[in-house]
Amino acid sequence: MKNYNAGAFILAAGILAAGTQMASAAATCDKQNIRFVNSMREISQPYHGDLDKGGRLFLESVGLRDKQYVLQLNQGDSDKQVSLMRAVLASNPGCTVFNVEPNNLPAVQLMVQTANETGAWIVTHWSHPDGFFPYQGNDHWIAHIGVNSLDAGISVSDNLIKAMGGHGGIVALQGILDNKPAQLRFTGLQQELAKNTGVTLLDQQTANWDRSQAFPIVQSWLAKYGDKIKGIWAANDDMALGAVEALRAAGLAGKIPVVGVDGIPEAIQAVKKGEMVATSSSDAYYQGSIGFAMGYCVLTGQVPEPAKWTNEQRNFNLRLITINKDNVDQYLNPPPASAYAGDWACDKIWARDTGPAD
Amino acid sequence: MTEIDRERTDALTRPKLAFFGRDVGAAEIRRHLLAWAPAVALVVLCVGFAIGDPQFASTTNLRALASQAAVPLILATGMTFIILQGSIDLSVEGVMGASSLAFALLIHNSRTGLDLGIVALIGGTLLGACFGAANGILVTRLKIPSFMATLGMWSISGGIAMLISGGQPPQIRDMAMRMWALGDIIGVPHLTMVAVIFVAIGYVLQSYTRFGRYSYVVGGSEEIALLSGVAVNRHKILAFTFGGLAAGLAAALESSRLGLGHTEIGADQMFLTLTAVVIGGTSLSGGRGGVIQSAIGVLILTVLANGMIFVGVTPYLQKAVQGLIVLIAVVAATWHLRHRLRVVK
Amino acid sequence: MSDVAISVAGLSKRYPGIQALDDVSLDVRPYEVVGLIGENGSGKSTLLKIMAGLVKPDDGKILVRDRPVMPGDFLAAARAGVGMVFQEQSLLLNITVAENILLGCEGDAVRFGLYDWKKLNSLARRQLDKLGCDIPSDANTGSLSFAQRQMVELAKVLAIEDRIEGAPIILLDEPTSVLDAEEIDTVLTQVERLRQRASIVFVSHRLDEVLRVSDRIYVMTNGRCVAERDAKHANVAELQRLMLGQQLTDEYRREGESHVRVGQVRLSLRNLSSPSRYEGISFDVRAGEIVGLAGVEGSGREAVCRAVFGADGPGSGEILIDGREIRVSGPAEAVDLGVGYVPSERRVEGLVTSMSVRENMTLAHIDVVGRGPLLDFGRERSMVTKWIDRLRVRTPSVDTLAGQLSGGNQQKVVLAKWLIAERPRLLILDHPLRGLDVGAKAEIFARVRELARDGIGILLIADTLEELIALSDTILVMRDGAITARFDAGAPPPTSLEILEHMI
Amino acid sequence: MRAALPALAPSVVLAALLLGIGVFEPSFLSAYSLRVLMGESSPILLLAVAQTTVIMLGGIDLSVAAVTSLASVLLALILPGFGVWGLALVLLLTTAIGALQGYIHVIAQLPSFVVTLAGMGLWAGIALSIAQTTIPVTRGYSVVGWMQGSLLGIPTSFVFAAGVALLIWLALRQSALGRYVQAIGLGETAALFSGVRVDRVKIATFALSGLLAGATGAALVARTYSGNPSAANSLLLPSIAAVVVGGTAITGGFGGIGRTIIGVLIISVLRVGIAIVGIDPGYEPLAYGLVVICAVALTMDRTRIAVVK
Repeated sequence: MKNYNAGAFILAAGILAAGTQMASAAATCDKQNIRFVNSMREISQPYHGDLDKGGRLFLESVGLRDKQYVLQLNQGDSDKQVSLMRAVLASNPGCTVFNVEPNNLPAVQLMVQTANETGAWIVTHWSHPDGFFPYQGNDHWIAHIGVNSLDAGISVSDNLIKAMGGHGGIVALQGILDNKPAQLRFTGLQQELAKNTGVTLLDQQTANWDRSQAFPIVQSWLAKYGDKIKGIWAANDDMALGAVEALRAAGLAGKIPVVGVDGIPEAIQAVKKGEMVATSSSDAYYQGSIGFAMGYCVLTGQVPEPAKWTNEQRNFNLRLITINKDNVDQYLNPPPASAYAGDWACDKIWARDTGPAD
Repeated sequence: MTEIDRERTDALTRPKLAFFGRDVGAAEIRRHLLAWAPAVALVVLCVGFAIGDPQFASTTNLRALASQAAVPLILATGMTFIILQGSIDLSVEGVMGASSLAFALLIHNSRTGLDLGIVALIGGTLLGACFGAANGILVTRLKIPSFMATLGMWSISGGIAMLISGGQPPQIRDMAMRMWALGDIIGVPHLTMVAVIFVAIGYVLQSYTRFGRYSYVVGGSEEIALLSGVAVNRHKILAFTFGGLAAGLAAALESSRLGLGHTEIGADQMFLTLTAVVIGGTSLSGGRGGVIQSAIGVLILTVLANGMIFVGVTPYLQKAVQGLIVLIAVVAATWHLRHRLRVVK
Repeated sequence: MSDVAISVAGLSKRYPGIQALDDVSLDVRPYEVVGLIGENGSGKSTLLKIMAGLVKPDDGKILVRDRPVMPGDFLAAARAGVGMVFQEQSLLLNITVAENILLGCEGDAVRFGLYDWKKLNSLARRQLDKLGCDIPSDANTGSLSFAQRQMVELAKVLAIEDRIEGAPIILLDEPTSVLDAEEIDTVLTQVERLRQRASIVFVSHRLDEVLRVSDRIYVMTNGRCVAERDAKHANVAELQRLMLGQQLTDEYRREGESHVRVGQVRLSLRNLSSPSRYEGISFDVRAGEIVGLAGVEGSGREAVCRAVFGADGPGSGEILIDGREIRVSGPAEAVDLGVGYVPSERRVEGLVTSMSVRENMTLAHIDVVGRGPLLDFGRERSMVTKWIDRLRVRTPSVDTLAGQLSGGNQQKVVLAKWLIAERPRLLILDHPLRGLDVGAKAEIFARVRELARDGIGILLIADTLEELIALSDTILVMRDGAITARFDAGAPPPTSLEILEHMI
Repeated sequence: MRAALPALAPSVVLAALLLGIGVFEPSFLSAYSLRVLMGESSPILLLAVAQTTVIMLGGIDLSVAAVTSLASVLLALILPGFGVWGLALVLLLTTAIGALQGYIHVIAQLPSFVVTLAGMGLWAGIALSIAQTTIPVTRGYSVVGWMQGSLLGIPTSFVFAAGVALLIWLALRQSALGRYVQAIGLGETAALFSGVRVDRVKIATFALSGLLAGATGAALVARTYSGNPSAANSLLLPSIAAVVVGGTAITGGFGGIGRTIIGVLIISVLRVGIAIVGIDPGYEPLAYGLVVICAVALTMDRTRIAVVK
């Protein structure tokens, strides 16, 4: 046994010796060797699928090779999300752009730190720790693009309540209460409920964002509350669709209004069919690509370096689109790259700013 | 090494044999008690919940229960034979993921041009069977303990599922299949019927076929099985294959119910199935139990889960509860086998 | 059809350190019952296992009705119509009687893998009826008594005859050893009935049984077939003499010096009992005394030893060591009380074969080489080396894997394991000479005597009576779980014959 | 019957992997990414060491990951209030959990994989019920925070993990306990007949496994500034893989911490390397599965399991 150990340590030592210093971050890069990394939780859910597609769509649109695109999945393991980022940065960090769906708040902090240390560039989405902003000297944190989940929650809840005619009982499917968005969306619902006393929350359960777990829960609710249920609120579309299927099984699809959040294609089709009332889209394609667009513009010198941007340019909330039967048609088909030309152009990367994120 | 093995088996069997001599009667009684316990527990649970909330006994909820039990019933039936033989299959969740994707991509869907209808169902099921067969071969040919082999296979099949999902979970557009999967006849969901048929098939296999009977033999004593010229390895591979097939079928059905090929479709199913089989009275050491017992186990857990939603308990507790149940059930089932010189790893 | 059902010629089988069978030939005529007798370890079981194809002989051939059968292929043997009833039953307790009887050869009760239970039960019924035994064929085997299961075993073997032309050959390996009187009687009656339909080889320790059922009797000693007798003209005394071969003269006898300096009582058993194993066992072992337990398999002597060592669960009665009553809940405590155990399954129970000699020798008393919580390897080596010299263990080095030593040296390592710490009070030797060649035997023999002289109480189970007599001061004979005779030290040592009479 | 895997094979594999990826991506051999590698591997190392001790017995502990997650949650909850005492308390608790599982394993004589499989569900479920969410750690972080620093350029977490590994390696090699563990792994019956208190040794080993799982939890909290009910779930297979890839036989007795360290490095290189080379992440679990199966197939000692179940 002894000598293996010896082996191990000698090896480790050798490894260290072999180390070389890494290149320091460069302000501008040749577009051909910019590396684009999409870092997200997993990819089995449609929303993440669209994030991934969006990213690839962008590379395609500016004529970059597919091998410049790196997809990183952390399976909900924050430590891994950070390690994966660091691992990639062994080479050419100055020309690496991260577009991050943070696994949780602490991860944001760690990844931004990493960016600062290594000179890599990072754009974060959804939410960041309170009081921690890009413009606090985090020069490589290009921007944080928040989603005002409260608004999302409010607007879908509003749609739901309208569809119910302002009174009756609802049940709510929560996501993993793991991140701020989940909580804010629900707060949105609660605020709406406070305003519309006619509507009562019969029950709520968490279905882990997941369709297959939402199905039996809704089934059981239907059994428990029967026709007391006048509407179903879900913290994301996947669960909403699970609910729709449960309703379909009970022959109630389309008869009981359902709302969700995310605006994934299936949900949009469901809205079209009238099986869902509304969903609020942060536009996954956009979220999966805008970070790349920003990084691309910065690194190719088409916009000044982020340090020179205004605070709001570096920390803003995304325009949300509430999709309901009135506007559903324009979102039915997955957008072609051209549809985003407007958003990706270096002078338009802030086009969807709706005010500073908190 | 056969010499050593011989000595070894002697050394290990001797105390056990001495044990049988005086234990048979007691063992019989215990077995009868254990045999009835699950059924009783099931009734008690139902009554309890029904009292707690009359709605629990409503036809709608019974239908909900029936449809919620469908998939676990199929899985448990498959798992039963593996455990009867004294092996175990931890790969269920991964296999389900892969089969779900395969099925969704073969049937009319949002990604491929294919539209194979029922053939897709068969395809998905067969893929599951293949994974199962692979498990069996690893256990019998490479002689890897089943919990290790299937643990690895879990990861492999899960990985394959992720690869073919590739970020675009295929939506199932075959409306006929969808509606059938969601529909019911006189209040009995189609899937439940399939499940019941599957359990029935399982029962026939267990009671009226060489495969089934020899599963008991293999679980009872592999040495004796070999001495009697039983093709132990073949029947092991068969059991794993059947288990995989069950997982594949379950995945395909669940997918058509949800309308999506989903890597996570089997989330938490392995544990549920295992628990169901064990509390049904099929001992993990093999040789005892059966399909019907496992079915009862499934019903217990389904009622428990459904009831928890009724009572409003956080679903997170369910896994913990299941873990506890498995432990208690297994201890109760094998406590009498304890012996000072028994070597258990 | 020839007049020989099965005949074996020139069978030899060697296990590490022992010649189990040495050029054995015998034949069995159709519808004949052949008795096979011999001491423990004389090779009876090995011979049967070879005939049944369970063990592959190193040499020799097997003919069934003049047709050669591939040695070591139990399926071939079964196809030829050879079936064996094992000492430890080979029934599955979790399936029905019918399934057990027909296991592996359900014939047309199973078509295309489908069971026809009616058919299966009737087939099984047929076998049971041959024995005129009324056990329901669809009963769960686990619910039967041991004797009933013995019947099922017989029926299972009988099932062979439906699959072959001619009469089956049935090998009965001590079918009565674990049964009580009336059970034995039923079994024997069955054997007599069987004669009408099968050729039988019947092995038993109970000579009266053998004489009762057999036509001819073969006698084995030390792996050889030394005599063949016609049962009609044989009698117990003669058979016993034959079994013991030339051993009657105790040339082994220890050179006169009745050394026994009887010390204080080390171990004493008071009315020790354990259901279905032994009943009311009481005796003492004094310091410096070697107490030998004589008895056949199943006489309960092993069980008693294991009980003293805490290896088997507690029965009733008392165990006193140095006068203090003890309740050992496991070997560990027995060891703490100064009891050492040299088990019969040397490679499994005695040694960790893939650990070194050094590690094995210090396994039981590692504390003596410990410095605080750590091990002092230097100390360990020196102690181990010392004992390697004391016991003259022949090993390349202290770090050789124990499994690589010869049987005798392995046994010495096991002994050393108990001696390396402060001397044990009591040493239990369970077949200490098993599988050793003559030289090694003599050596272990000498070592054991030395240990006794050093004042260790020794409880001994030996393979053969000659060994037992040669080694023991006091000899206790056990039969069917009870002590049937006692030959005290000092008194002129008994002959093997005397002992045998009380054994069987 | 020595383990079939040649003594140096794992080290060779490791070197090959490093070079292979190094050729494809030279920067992978930079001090920087090796630091990343070491940081990344420290939790797995701790878990793998825990697993090794149990596997040396011939058993397995499927609950380590779940216990680790539980520990991380508990720490996140308790550190702010109780600081270092909180840490001690949690470690004590996880040790007790391990001991409990060991106790059930020996008293009920259930296969260890059954007990710990049940445990896996139980502890994971409890962790989830305690906290569904990631709990950020700010106050009291310093208690574990030191692991985030670095010592002579090497991440402290790795120094810590390696230190623990070394300690336990010494213990296994130098102490009676280690000798017993090996004896039980290689010949439990003989150990029993030699008066070894097999039960106690097993319980102690499982307790140690629990303790290390707790330590891993602390390491994770240090690395992520938070506790999470599923923090370590993705580490179970890698940790087992590391042990068997190192060449420790799943059948017990052969191998040891030294081999495991190599195994861990191999697995981490795989983990990180896949990310660097830019292979589809889907291949990662696939790789683990294959690695585990192949390694077990190569290293296990078939002469010591009469029938494979």
